[in-house]
Amino acid sequence: MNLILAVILRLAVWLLLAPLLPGIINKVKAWVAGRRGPPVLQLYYDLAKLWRKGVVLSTLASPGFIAGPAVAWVALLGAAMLMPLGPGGTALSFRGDVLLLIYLLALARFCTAWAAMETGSAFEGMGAAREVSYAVLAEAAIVTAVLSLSVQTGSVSLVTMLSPSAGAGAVLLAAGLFTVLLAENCRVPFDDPNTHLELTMIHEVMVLDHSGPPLAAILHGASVKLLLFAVLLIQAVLPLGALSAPAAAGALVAGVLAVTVGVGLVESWLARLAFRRVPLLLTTAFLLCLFALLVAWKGGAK
Amino acid sequence: MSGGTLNLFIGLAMGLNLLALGSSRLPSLIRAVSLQGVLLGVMPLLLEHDTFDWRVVLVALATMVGKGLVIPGLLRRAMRAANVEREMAPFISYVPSLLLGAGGTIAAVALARGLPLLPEHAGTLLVPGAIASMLTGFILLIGRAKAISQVCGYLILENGIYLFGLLLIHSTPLLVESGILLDVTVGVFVIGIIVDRIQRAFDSLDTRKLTTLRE
Amino acid sequence: MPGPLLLFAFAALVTGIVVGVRMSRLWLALTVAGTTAGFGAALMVLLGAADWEWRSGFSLGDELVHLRLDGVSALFLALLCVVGGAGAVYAREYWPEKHYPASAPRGRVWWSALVLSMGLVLTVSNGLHFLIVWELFAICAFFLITLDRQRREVRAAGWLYLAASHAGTMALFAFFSLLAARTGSWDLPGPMRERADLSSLFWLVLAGFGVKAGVFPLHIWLPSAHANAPSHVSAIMSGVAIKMGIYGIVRFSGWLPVPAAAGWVVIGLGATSALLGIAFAFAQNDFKRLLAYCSVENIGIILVGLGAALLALTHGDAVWGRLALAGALLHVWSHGAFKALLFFGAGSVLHATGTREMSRLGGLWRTMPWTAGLFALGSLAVSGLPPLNGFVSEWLVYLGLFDAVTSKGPSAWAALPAAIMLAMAGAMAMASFAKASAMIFLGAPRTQAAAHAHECGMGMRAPMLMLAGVCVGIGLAPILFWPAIRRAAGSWCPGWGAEETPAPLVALGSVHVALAVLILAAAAWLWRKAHTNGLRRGMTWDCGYATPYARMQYVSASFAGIVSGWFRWILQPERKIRRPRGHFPEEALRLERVPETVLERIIGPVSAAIMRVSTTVRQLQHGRLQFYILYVVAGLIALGVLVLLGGAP
Amino acid sequence: MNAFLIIVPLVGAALAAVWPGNRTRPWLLPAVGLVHAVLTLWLFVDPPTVAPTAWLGFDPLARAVLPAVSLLFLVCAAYGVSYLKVRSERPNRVFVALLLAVLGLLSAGHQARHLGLLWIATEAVTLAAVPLLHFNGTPRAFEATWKYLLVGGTGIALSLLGSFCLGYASLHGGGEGDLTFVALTAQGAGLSRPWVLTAWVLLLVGYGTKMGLAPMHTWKPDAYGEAPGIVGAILAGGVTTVAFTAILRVRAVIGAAGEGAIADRTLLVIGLFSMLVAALFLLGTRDFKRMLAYSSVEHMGILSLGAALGGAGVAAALFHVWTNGLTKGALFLSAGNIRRAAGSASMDEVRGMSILTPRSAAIFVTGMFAVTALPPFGPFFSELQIVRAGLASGHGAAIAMFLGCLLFAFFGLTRVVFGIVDGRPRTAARANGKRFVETAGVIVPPLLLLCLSLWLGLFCPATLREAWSAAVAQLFPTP
Repeated sequence: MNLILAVILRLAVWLLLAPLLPGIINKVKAWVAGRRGPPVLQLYYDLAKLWRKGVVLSTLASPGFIAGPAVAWVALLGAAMLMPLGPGGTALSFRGDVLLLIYLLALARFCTAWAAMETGSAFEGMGAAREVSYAVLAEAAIVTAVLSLSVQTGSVSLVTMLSPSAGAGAVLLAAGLFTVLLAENCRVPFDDPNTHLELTMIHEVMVLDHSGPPLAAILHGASVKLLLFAVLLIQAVLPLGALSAPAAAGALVAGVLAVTVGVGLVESWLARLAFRRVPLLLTTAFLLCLFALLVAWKGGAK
Repeated sequence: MSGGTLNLFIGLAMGLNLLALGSSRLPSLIRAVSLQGVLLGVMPLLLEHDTFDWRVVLVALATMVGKGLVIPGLLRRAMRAANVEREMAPFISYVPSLLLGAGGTIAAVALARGLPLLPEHAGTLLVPGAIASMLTGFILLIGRAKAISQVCGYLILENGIYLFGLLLIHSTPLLVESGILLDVTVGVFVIGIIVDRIQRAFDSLDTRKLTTLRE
Repeated sequence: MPGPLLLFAFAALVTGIVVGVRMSRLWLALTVAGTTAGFGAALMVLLGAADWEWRSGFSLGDELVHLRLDGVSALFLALLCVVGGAGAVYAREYWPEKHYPASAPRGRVWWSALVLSMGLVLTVSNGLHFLIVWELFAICAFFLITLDRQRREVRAAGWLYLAASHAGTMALFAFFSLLAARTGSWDLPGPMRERADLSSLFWLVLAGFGVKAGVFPLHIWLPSAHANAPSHVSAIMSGVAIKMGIYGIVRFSGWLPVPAAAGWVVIGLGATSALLGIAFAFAQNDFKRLLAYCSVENIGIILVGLGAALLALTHGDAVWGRLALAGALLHVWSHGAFKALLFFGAGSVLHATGTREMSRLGGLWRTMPWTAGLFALGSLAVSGLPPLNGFVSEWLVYLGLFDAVTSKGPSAWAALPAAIMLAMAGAMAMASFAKASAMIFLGAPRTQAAAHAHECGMGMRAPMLMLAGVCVGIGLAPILFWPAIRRAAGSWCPGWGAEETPAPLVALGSVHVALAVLILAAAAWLWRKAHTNGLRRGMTWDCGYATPYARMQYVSASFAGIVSGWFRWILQPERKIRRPRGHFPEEALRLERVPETVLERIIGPVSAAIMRVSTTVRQLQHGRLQFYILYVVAGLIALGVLVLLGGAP
Repeated sequence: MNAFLIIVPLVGAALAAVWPGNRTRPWLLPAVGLVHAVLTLWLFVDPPTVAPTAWLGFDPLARAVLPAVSLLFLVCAAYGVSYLKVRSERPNRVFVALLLAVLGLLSAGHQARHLGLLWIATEAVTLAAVPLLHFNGTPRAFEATWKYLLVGGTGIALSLLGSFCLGYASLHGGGEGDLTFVALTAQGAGLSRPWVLTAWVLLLVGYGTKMGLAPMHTWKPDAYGEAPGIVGAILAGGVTTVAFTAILRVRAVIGAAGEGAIADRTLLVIGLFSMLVAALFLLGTRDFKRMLAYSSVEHMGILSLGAALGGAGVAAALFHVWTNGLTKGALFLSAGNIRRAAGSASMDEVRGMSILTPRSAAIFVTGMFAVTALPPFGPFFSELQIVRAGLASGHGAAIAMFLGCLLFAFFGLTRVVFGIVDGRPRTAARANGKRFVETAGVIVPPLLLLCLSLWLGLFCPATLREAWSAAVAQLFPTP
């Protein structure tokens, strides 16, 4: 019974809070650029609008074109359900749930790519190709990060893995995970969410042909994913388990905000990388996580 | 009679080997072979006997007739049929053949020291003679292009083995006999093949033409 | 009492072989009945019946027939029966009498023979008889692969398979003979872990069975054979036949002691196969080749699990080994199911369009929705995505590896890179199958053939549905399959049978169920919502590009371009590019071909060198008699010298 | 009693020589073959006691091998009838007579317990086979015969010389030159060592030439390539066998003289060398009858390797004599059919025989698999026994090489066989194939041989194994 309650509660939190982050990021960027910029709640308005709009479907597209975003959205929320929220703990946790989380993200990716290929457009094919290709390196980095955490804590379930800090390797891990966050959520320097040159896009170009509720699902899913990574990063780095509940909660929120602002700052200061440089950056992220892992190994040894 | 005469005959046979190696004309080659056959035929009679052994005589006769007359005769016929007179462009030409034969013989004799002999054979040249003839035979078989010369080589090889067989003539005569008789038949077969078929099928006795079967 | 069932299965299959030529309907009935019976027997053993063993007084080749069905063999037998039966049904429509009057009857006979011989491989426990049925199995597979003998490339592929498999068999000759020479009998009594002197034989096992399993450097035969065989044959080859190699390795690594290095080597081979196999798969343009290479990857995953288990065994019987082994064994089933499903799907595409080139297909979902859906399901499963079976087994392997890492023992150094490589392989598998299913079924048809495809009939759909059911079943209720896995693990290593159901498996199962429900619900909801909001059909917007054109779509080579760039060192793609020239270019061209690197860059040159030697040696048979006699003399002298040397001591 | 094994065929030969009818004459072959087979079986079932001094005798070694030859001959004779019907344009008087003579001389050779007698019989067989080789009467056939004769003749000469040397060894060792193997073995260490070794080398090369061990094998491809299939079968299954038993008998004497180790080493080396050479040739050859010859060279190598592996190895080798002889027979006969139908033996001209001569092609393919040690045919079991014997006696490296050669031979054989069986036949060949009908007479015998090979593999009767071990006991007397 209270499991259901817990799930519903968390669902509410994720559903409602996630769309804040892009708004914050845009605000930060505007502020840096000295503009007023769109309101923080812009994404909520967009989602509401899209949700009421009709759908234009490519003649080539199959039902999968609409099912894809739905599945991706479910997968992302499922992943979110597995992610503990600081003192709040998690709805359900079991050994190896972290792997489920990683593969749910992969599922979401598969569905987005699938939906993108539905339209038979060269642009979207290009985007899908980039998405799945870069995922190879990103996934290696994430798994390495997770490995370092489980070496650190000797556990394979998120709750216990994330309560203490990553110890000596925290900085390395933070850097690595932040880079992965940028890549996975298609932020600068990997991708430019609001460019107008399709050739240079990854994620945005995949959703070119979506409209109405499916697009809403995609956008919301993206924001959930961003929040997910931010939460993961913070919990991996900060020793929330050691703090008292309110302090931990505060730290979590503050951390997430910090990360979001950080993303915003990066977006306003860095330019998008040339595509052939992207793998290099991702490999760096992977190596950072690997070093974190080695540090954790040595640290745990004593 | 004594080992001395025997050795003399063996020496003659060895001389004939050199002649066979050196001669470029087929008739002289054949003549050498037939002469050697006759010599070999006489030899069993020269070995000292305590008793008269009719089998030895039989061997001697068979040899003289077979190697001295029959096969050379057939060879001559074949030669005329194919009207070839000379050995053209041998694989190993004459002077090298001679040197090979001589050198090989010396080497072989040296090697043969490793093989101990019974006292009664110690004096004879049987083993060196045998080895020399076999070498000659092989050189002719390997070095000559005309089928007839190869047959001659084969016969000289057989002669060598025959010489060796004389070591055993008393202990195992039957083996020797059968050996000889079979050689004769082999010879006859070979001649038969050459005379009738190859001559007819290829209208030549040049084995260079017999190389259609190959990888 | 599995005995009677097995007897019935045997009888049914033998009768099938006899009547197969003429009576196709009866044959089908017999095959299905036989496989069902075999499945029943396997199930009984797996669900707790005692091992079935039968020592007869009946002797073959001067050895008494001795059959045994224990956990390990039952596990593989169950898979064999499922795919064997499904394939038989599928073949009836896929390889019908009226299109293939000559080869269809042959195909039926060889099919029964193949299933029978594989079943015997799994049950005989006498070295001599094992070799016999192993070779029979290889030959049956050969004749099935070359069913369509009139096509040259089919014959070439078949010969390559035959040659490779025979090379493997030579290793097995040596292995079983050594075993017999050391134990003094051909009989395989069962575990002989205490005989330390046998441990070195493991390398022969690995080599001999590795060829059949298609472990990376030894996989040379696999792609062309799987690609050129009729699809139902590819299905059983890839789903079951290569598992026979795995069976051999599992079986004898369980019965014989293994050298300390075994675990390291196996896990290394596995990780390499997984990563490189999928790299090759991603780069393929021929979808059956893609599936074939993906089999190399999955064999790799299985071997990683097995290698971890061996490591655990040699490092103080660690607990995590059991998870890894369970994962490996479960993956044997998972891969069998979804790979057969995928090959069936591929077959129905091939059947409908007549091409294996993904760049000539596209948009098939419209004409063949069933195949599209089932292929998509298979793609999700093979990419190891929740909530399907592929994920469950890979998850178990991962757990084993993670625990190995956290244990920080020496074996962690093997588990760590393996886990990371597995992760990359997983991501690339996802990429490959996103590509495959998208290229084949989505977008606009790229050729006429694709435009005029047709859906396969019930005869081909039913087996696919059945296998899809298996995939979903393992995915949603892994707990049901646990006892079987535990039983198999128990007969692999006696101590490991008692393993209680890992609690996470229950949780995972329930999460999967929830996930499945939610996915369906959400999809339906969004679908309805879209319709209620009003749904218009229009041309793909594509940033307002006015005249889209099917040839403009991304093709498989371009899709895989980025990753195959990273793996250029091993893929060595051959490109032929003619760039467009001038302001109004007439024509441009870009051909890309991914060679069989190991075959063409390593085996090829070596065999060429051997052939050169052979040619030189064959010069010696030039027909000149004089030289022939010279050879005799040479032989005489050589032997004389040998004897003189021999005389010295 | 055992003399009849020799007399009956020779009488049959004489009869054939005077038999009037060209059409009825071939029936002498199965008739005599049947009688011979029955006699052999009888002797096999209750072996006579052989007097130690006897020059001829159905001793354990003969008992272990001769039945195989007799069986092979019987089946080939049955094939011969229909074959000679197909070839009715050629007079078969000489052919039939000499085929029977060969049988008689083979029986003599297998039973010979006297060095000289053995030599005589072996070489008589060699000579008797000559007209069989050029039965086709083509120039190629005569060329082949000529080479067979001169290379074989050199072998004859060398083995005679070897026999002399062995005789002299006994003479020099103080024996009175009794050349029965029993006496020589009894003299044992008394034999003079240098002469014994010389004799061994000469006899190995001499009889090895007859067996067709490399590098003395050069006559084989030509002879087998040009001779009719039936002759090939009997040469490969019978004549080589007699040479092999000769080597075994001599090997026993050498062993008694205490030089067994050296003898084994030479056998091992020449065996592996033959296998290697055969494998290299098989990889490249394009003529499927020559291919059979090289495969035969390979199997002679296997025999000699087995003979080098001590008791167990010799037993396995005797087993292999049976399995190889019968399986090769099937191959030669079916290859003969294919050759007839295709009008050529070269891969470059022959294709699609599975369409022209489906049955022969099926037999040919099966036989090829059988001879490359595909279970459950006989050769698989015998070769596996050799492998096991080798590993048990610690010849790991040799066995590794053995397996490697088998593998390459397999590549070569499959390449050629599938090359001629698959694909579409040439139009010229089609016309030719029409003329050749696959009657039961030309299909059943090779099929029968295959079945025999299968039977030997799966249900090898205990009496046979007992016979082989008895032969081993004779060759390696353990005091």
